[in-house]
Amino acid sequence: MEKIKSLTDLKNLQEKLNSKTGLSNRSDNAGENIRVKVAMATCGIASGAKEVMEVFIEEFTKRNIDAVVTQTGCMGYCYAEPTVEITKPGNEPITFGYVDVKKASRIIDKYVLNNELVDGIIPVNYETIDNK
Amino acid sequence: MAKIKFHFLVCGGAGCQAAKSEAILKNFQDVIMERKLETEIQVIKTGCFGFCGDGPIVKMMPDNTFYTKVTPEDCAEIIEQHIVKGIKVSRLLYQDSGNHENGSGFKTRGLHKKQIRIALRNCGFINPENIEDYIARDGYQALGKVLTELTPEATIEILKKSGLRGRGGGGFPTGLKWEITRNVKADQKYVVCNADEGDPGAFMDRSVLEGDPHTVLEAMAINGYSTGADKGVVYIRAEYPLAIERLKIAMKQAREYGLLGNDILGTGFNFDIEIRYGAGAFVCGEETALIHSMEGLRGEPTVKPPFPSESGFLGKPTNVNNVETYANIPAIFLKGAEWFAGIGTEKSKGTKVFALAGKINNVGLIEVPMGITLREVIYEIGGGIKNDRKFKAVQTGGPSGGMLTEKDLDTPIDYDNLIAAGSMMGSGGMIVMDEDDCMVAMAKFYLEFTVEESCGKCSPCRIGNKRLFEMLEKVTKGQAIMEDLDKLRNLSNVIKDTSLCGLGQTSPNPVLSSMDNFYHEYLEHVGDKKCRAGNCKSLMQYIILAENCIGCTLCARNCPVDAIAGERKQAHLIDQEKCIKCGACMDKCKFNAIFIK
Amino acid sequence: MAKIKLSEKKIEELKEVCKSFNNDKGELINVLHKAQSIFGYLPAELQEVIAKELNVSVAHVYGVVTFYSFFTMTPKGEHPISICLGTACYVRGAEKVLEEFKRVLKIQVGETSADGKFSLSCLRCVGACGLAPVVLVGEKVYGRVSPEGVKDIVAEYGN
Amino acid sequence: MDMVKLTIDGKPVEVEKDTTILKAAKLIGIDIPTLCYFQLKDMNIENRPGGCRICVVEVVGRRNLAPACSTNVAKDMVVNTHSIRVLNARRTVLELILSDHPAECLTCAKSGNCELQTMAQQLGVRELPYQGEQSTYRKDTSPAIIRDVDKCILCRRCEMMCNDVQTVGALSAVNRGFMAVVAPAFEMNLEKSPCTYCGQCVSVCPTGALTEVDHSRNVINSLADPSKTVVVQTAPAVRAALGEEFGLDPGTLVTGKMVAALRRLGFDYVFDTDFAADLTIMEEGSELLDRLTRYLKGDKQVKLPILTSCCPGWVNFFEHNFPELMDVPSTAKSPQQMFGPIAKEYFGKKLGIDRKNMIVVSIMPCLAKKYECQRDEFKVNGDPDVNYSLSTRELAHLIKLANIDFNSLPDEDFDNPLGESTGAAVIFANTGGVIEAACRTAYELYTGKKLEKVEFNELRGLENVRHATLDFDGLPINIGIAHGLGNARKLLEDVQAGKSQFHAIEIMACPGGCIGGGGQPFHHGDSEVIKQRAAAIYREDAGKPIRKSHENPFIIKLYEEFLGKPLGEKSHHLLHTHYFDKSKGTYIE
Repeated sequence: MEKIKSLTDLKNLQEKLNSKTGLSNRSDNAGENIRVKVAMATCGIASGAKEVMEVFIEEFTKRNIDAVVTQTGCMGYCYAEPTVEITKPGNEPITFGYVDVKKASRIIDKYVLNNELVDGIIPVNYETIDNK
Repeated sequence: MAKIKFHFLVCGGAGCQAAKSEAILKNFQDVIMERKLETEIQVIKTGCFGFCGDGPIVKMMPDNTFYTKVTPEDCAEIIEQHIVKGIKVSRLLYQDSGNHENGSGFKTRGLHKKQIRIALRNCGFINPENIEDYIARDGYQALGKVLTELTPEATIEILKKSGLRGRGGGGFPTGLKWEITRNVKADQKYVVCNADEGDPGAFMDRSVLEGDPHTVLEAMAINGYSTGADKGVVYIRAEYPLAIERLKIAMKQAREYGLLGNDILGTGFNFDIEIRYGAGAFVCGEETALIHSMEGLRGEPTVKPPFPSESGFLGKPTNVNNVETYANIPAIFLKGAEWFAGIGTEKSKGTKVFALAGKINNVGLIEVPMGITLREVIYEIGGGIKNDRKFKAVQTGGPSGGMLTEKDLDTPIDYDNLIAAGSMMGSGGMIVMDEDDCMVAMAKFYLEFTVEESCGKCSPCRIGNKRLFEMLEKVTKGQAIMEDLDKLRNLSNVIKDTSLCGLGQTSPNPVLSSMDNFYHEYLEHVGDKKCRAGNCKSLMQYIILAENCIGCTLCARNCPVDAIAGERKQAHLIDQEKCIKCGACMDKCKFNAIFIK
Repeated sequence: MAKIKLSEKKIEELKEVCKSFNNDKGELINVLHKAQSIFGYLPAELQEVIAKELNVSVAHVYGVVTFYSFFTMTPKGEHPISICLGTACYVRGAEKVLEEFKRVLKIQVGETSADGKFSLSCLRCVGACGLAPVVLVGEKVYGRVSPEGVKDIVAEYGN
Repeated sequence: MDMVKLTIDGKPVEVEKDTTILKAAKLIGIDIPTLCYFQLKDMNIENRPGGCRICVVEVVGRRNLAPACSTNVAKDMVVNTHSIRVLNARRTVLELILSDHPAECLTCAKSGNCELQTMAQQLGVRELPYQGEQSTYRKDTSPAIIRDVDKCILCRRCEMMCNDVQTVGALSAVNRGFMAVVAPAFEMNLEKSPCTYCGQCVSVCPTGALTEVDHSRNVINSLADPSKTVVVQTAPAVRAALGEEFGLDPGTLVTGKMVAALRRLGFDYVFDTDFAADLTIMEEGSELLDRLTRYLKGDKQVKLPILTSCCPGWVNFFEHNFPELMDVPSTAKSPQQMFGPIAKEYFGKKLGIDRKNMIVVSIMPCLAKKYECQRDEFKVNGDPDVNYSLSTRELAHLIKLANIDFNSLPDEDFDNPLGESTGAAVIFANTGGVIEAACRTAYELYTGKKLEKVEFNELRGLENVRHATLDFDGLPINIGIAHGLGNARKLLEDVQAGKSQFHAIEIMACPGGCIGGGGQPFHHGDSEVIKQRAAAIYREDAGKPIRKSHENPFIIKLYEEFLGKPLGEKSHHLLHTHYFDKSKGTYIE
């Protein structure tokens, strides 16, 4: 990686990252892809988030689904760990709680493939700083 | 197979469940079956919407309509009107009362939210191990702005204007702290990030470091620039391996991108960071103890002054802030001091992250604006008390804090109000207790912690807390006399008044606060030898009610100490001498024949 | 105190650790962390070597080791069990879980079972309060542990 | 100088800005009680952990009470040192400390000298309302020092002395919270540690947690045994301090009364370590001259500087810390250990007393001497040259035990021949004294000229490290002096690095020299006491008719009759020793 040598460089990099080509490599906005974020803070991992993440990766590969699976930090819903947020192109992100290995497959079957929701959705209950 | 057209999201949070969401679910299903709409409508049970005051809540998808205070009787009407006729049921529609206008700049999706995420703005959004995720979300822009547009003095001025106060517990104005360090002349200065989160039941710092480590690095660099330090140290608990790992990755990436190191962003500013590990000593949360620990010494505090800002790490001026404080700083520079100061109360600006835990439904990490009430936190965000028990108290401030009770539920939470209520903000642990929690036992629990964590340097803390603990133990065992309660109070006051550091100066707070709010419980333990919460084992007896006992022998067979005797088909009896009060018998009894006296 | 007699190789390894921190006495805690991660605990001999390398008194090293609860001078069991007694876990019944572990393993806190398999310790908050009460076996976290579940956890490790 | 005005207990006071409340109060006659606080002003020694919290005072406008010992004054500060709030807090804190302290005053070695006891009396503690578990630890008895840390109040004075002042590093605060205590590594016995037995920890301990090993009972038994001839020797520093134990002002010389008391105690011969000090000068001075002469002749093998070796704490220190420099110190034994063989092999033989039947007792200002006399190399077939070493404090105790009214005793003289000494020997008690005495002799032997002015004022004083260049008739001799082992370490490190410019270095382990030794009456942090003792020693020197060791007629006679010449074969055998590398010592077996 080339060092960022000025504020302009930094802003250019940000712009690039937020452009279409940049998006495909990013976890917080997958652009055209289905994007899965698994909360992998200590409590998430302790509840089995790693295994859940593996299931998503395996299943997507097996079923040939074009999706980006990444880890992220604590979403705050400790009571419902492991938690997974899924964004389908053109849709609001949806967060699923209590996702174990079985439920991960069900989410792929129902939501990812068929747009059907499953129990245990966690409504976003906070506001955050506007991202531009 | 027909595609599902509508989703009904019914709040299945424990708070709403109490308010009949199970019945709503069932009614919806019934009506759907009746009308044979099962291929078009799917009813989903969700987690808590964080708005339980208006619960139960039903969200209609895909049109994002919110219905509040829905009753089971409303189900048919909703389907009839909303689905069949396409007309929203206006009397149930969510109305934004506008009471909590948070100003512009917040993403609002549907329901108005009680929480605002500033410190946690990136947690759960970005991949913490990818610096580009952070950069894409304005990462390091604040540092860039500060380095290119602002003098150190102007930077500090903005921070002062924002009203940010230390989130580690004390609430000291952050800008002022920076200014003091800036004004000390020295050849070398340090900035330190206190990530030795030791308050049992608090994990906000861990979450920030695990979810958004770059924000801390960026803020430390800003701190270094404005105070005149080119070295930063993160002092972190060794018990947080994941946070350490992610912090290391973040540091490595920041160096690779030139955002740490020499000549940052071509401005000539040099700044780098190293890590030192804590090793399990709560007292190291205290600045001077933390610095000694960083120097490889026993983490004992020293008398202030001199303050670390004058003579800190290796004798050099040192500015110590905690993780959450740092996490707010880039946002302040991106959005402005006025914006930040617009959130919160008169003297406490911005938000506070709390680790909501204990007897509450939605255990979790929350970030709320200062000034929110405890009631909102517990009943809206927290979804109410677990198992529908009765609320008794909330403990904030950990071992340094106190109990907040029913009467404090509507007090706006900020630094000063919490102190006035006999507790303190602390680092953000918020433990909810219900009627099954004994307040004397709680005080004892915290004192046990303090005794274990006291460094031992000063006598009131070393010996006084031990004596407090012993007296509380006497109370919970029913061995105390009334005079002991006066002694408890005097000793508590003296320990507060004479201890060397913050640990001892606050350690009696759980005792004083529980005595202030629940003196009757102390009296009951001492006078009546009773613990109303059924928590203090020494004060309770398991008794077999002879008329309910059928002599099945199940209890006797499960007693780990053979304390239960009795012939088959005869009423059994518990030998109180032998009984260890484990409760196994009561759990096993199928005939409600065992009760606690 | 019995001498364990570290092998020359181990002593060299330890000296390398000290060297990697420039034999700087200010890095004592980092050195101890590293040493404990290599040896599992910090026996007296090891502290003597470290003291010598960092040019501080052995008493000083011991003073630091005994100050911090993370450092231990007794070898832990093959499967060290730690029960979180943080507030969140406490109010959700961690004490009962601890009692059950003591009963099942027949050891007290700070002890190692006779076969060296398990050791028992308490810790304050791993930050997984959402899963309270929490138990750690080695690095593995068990959440929402009930006294009834204790036997199962122990059984997982073959006892 | 920035001055600050403030009010303490209603009285205005103006002090320099960095003054503590404690010191400011003292200026206007307000004595705020302290416990952990400790100071030896003239030696730059201060212990101020702010830990005991006895000295708390109320500062108007401050949330909590302030420790007076470590809170600086501020402009317009209003301080109250005895409000109800302060008195209650202070008493409660003391009650807490006492609640974790064994109530063994009646049988405690420190009773009567205990600062905690005094404090309890002063604050009027009459009962202990807060009682509970007491922290208990293993007792530890070493050859010189007993640790009974159940009585430790964690004032940290010993830790400060052992680490900051002496840089010995035998002690550290260990454990945490209620179980915190000051101890050697692994809470092992002191004997396993690099302890030098300098005894400075004992001399500053406010309670009975650190005391000396008491040999007075053995001495009483010996005195009562008709088959034994009991000989006593008294170190120079004792005579300048013993009077303090009997209420006399510090600096009162009680040489004659001390001799009288010893005689009344039943010692058969009352001799003086000063005699052996003169002997030490003969040997050590000759060694210096020998090395110097060879050095000046270009001998590359010769080791300079020469280091004095009379101080057993210092000897222990370099054996533990500077084993590679073991050939640098003089091989001359300390005066105590020179006295032993002379008493048993010369004096005893002259009288026809078998050494087994002679008991040599020394009265020392020192605790390391207790260890020194037990060293194997100072024994003949298991019989020590010096059987028992008592501290000044133990002697005072013996005198009281024998119902002797010390202050009304007449002055008496030492017995001969081992009681005669010069002024040079007396000043061994003070820092700089040994080297001054050596120079008096070395000068005359080297130059062959008479030294007109025997006082070398440039070698006197209390600065931590001193140096002076003396003119040996055209030859400049560079002298270094350090008292306190931390200061010694600095000089040693220079020697180690080959940077030392000195020809000779004197080192004494204790602040002020032997007058500030670990066996002296407790000075309780009053450095004026030590200064007065030093002055008394110089007075004693000035009053002596003979002030150079080589002029001591009994020393001359000893060489003629018995030893031959300094550094001769007999001297080598009886008066010189060798050192052991103790750096490899380990706590674990």
